[in-house]
Amino acid sequence: MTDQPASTSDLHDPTTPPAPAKAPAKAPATRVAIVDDHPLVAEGIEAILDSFPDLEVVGTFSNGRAIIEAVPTLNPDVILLDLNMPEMGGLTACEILLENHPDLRILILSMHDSPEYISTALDHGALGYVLKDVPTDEIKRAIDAVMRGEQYLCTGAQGSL
Amino acid sequence: RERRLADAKLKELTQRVFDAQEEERGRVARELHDGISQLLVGVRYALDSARRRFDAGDARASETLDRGMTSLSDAIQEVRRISRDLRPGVLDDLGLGPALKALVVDFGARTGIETAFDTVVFRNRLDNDTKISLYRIAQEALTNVERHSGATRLSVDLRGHRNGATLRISDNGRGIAPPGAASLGASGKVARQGIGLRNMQERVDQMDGSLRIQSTRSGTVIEVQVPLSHIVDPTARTPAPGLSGAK
Amino acid sequence: RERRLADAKLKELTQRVFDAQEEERGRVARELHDGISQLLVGVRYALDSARRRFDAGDARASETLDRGMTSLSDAIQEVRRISRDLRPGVLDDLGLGPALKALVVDFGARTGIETAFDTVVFRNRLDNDTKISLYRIAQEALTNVERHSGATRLSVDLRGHRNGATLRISDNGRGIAPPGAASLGASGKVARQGIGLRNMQERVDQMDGSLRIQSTRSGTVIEVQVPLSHIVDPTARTPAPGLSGAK
Ligand SMILES: Nc1ncnc2c1ncn2[C@@H]1O[C@H](COP(=O)(O)OP(=O)(O)OP(=O)(O)O)[C@@H](O)[C@H]1O
Ligand SMILES: Nc1ncnc2c1ncn2[C@@H]1O[C@H](COP(=O)(O)OP(=O)(O)OP(=O)(O)O)[C@@H](O)[C@H]1O
Ligand SMILES: [K+]
Ligand SMILES: [Mg+2]
Ligand SMILES: [Mg+2]
Ligand SMILES: [Mg+2]
Repeated sequence: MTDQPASTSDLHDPTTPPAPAKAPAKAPATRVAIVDDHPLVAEGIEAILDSFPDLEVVGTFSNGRAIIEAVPTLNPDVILLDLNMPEMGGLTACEILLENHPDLRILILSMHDSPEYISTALDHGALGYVLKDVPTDEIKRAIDAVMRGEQYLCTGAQGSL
Repeated sequence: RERRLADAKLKELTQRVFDAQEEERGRVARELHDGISQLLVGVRYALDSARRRFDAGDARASETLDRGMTSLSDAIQEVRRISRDLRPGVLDDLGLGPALKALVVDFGARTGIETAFDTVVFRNRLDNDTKISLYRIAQEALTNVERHSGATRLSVDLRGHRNGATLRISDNGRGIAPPGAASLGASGKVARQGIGLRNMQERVDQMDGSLRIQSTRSGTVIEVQVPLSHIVDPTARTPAPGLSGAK
Repeated sequence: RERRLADAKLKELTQRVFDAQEEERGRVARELHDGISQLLVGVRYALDSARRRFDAGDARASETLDRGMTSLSDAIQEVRRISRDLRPGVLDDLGLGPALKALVVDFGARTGIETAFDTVVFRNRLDNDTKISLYRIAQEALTNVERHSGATRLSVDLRGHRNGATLRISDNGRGIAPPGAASLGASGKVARQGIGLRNMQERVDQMDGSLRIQSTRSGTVIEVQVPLSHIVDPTARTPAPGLSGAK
């Protein structure tokens, strides 16, 4: 399940005849990478996100170093990034990723609900922050928001900043 | 006789430290056992029943499942609170400044006392034991402000400087009453006093720091100085393992 | 000078207790945050998936639900373990005998060391602090047996008698090495030693009891005597809430 380059089968083949006017051309799915050191969390979130037709989970990784290595070949649109991880944590990874790929949208997915974490994550360039234990619909909303280029802070966090 | 007195004092203090530790252990153990475990067992019942309804094609299965998920969220919140009360992750991950800030903000929200927090960011870092000691001192000071001061304003200030670091906690309350009858009783039995200021002094001594308590009828200021020896060069130190890059 | 020594002793002991307490707090906080919380979030995600699949008429829903339930059971086990390590409910609810028995049985299962537990049931009860102290002493002794003794047999014996109560822990290991250089250094600074036997002694002193450690190359016996003053008449005492009738 991990570190696998995604197939390109979902992307439009230029030789395919254009879709009928009634059904608008399907936008390519948002490519999401998941980074979390807890297999249960990573797999769980993958299963949920996979159930949305407009999302494609392109890989799961267990630390910052692994995702940094994988980004060039995987080309994700959004990275769901945990904070506490062995090897390299989320904050360092966030900085390095954005240095090399300024267009990446990084959404922190963490257990920590203190506002200090949220402001620190934003300082490191994250575009959004969601708690792991919010209803999963909200995680989807957060992904959609950062895909539109908007900042997204989880409901618990907005008031406290 | 002096030695007896010192021995009694020693014994009393030791007892208090053990008592406090056992009290905390007992409390956390109960919170986990009676609180979290029970909640989770409840979730398991809900899931069991969801599973059965599901197999029977009963549409109420998803309702039951939802109920289980709600309780599960409550349990997660509770675990988070218990863990933070023991040792806030902010302290380990982001450092003393952010941890004190969170402490002060929570304190204000809980007590309704007006609070201020100010810090001069350190270029260098405090070593880990010192971070924890200063945090515990601030916790104790805040507990005292809440329980004894009658203050309407609290301010906490942390700054690094040429000689080390200074933590200062001030309130505008009634001040610490001068030590009265509370001391050695006639029987040689030590009267029950607080352990908070004692522990503070112990922690400060441990750091080779200094503690100054200024108290008048219009308020109390607790000031802790930590010598330079507890400040480590950030380049000489490996940052927090999981979150490196944080201050 | 003697007083200085007492002060140094006090400072050292306090430092150790604080250190041990902070270490424990940090460890439990992390176990909860990194272990339990993440496990529970994983369960939530599984339930969420099950819910979605269920709504979509996907037959894999029940499989996902089952996986969630398995992880939930793991989490419950873990929470219970953490709670029990902090303070076993058996101790409060059923008393020292059953708590020691459980401790010894667990120890045997974990280490593979052959164990025996023997008790002469008390007609009377130990007061609460004494129960906890004796339990902690046994815990420390068992940890030492596991870590240092190389023993293949351990036996724990608890009995009440006319003069009070006696707890005895014996192993057939290599014995405690005689104290070497580790003691007061030239600077008056106390060299870093284990805290286990020290704490044991402190706890025994606290109870006005006596501690005897007999150690040869073929084993170690730790014997704690508690005076009668710590034994309370059951009729004079309110039973444990919710569990009356238990010893
Ligand atoms: N900020 C304060 N304002 C007013 N009085 C204070 C303040 N801090 C401490 N005191 C007084 O000093 C006493 C000693 O404080 P200390 O923290 O040592 O013990 P305690 O708070 O009474 O008990 P414990 O801390 O052991 O739970 C308090 O009982 C209180 O009377
Ligand atoms: N049952 C035993 N068999 C053999 N040696 C022992 C036994 N109990 C203690 N010792 C020896 O005595 C020393 C002191 O024990 P103590 O419990 O005070 O410290 P520790 O176990 O080394 O460290 P700590 O308990 O602080 O984690 C041990 O290091 C060990 O060498
Ligand atoms: K999908
Ligand atoms: Mg993690
Ligand atoms: Mg106090
Ligand atoms: Mg030991």
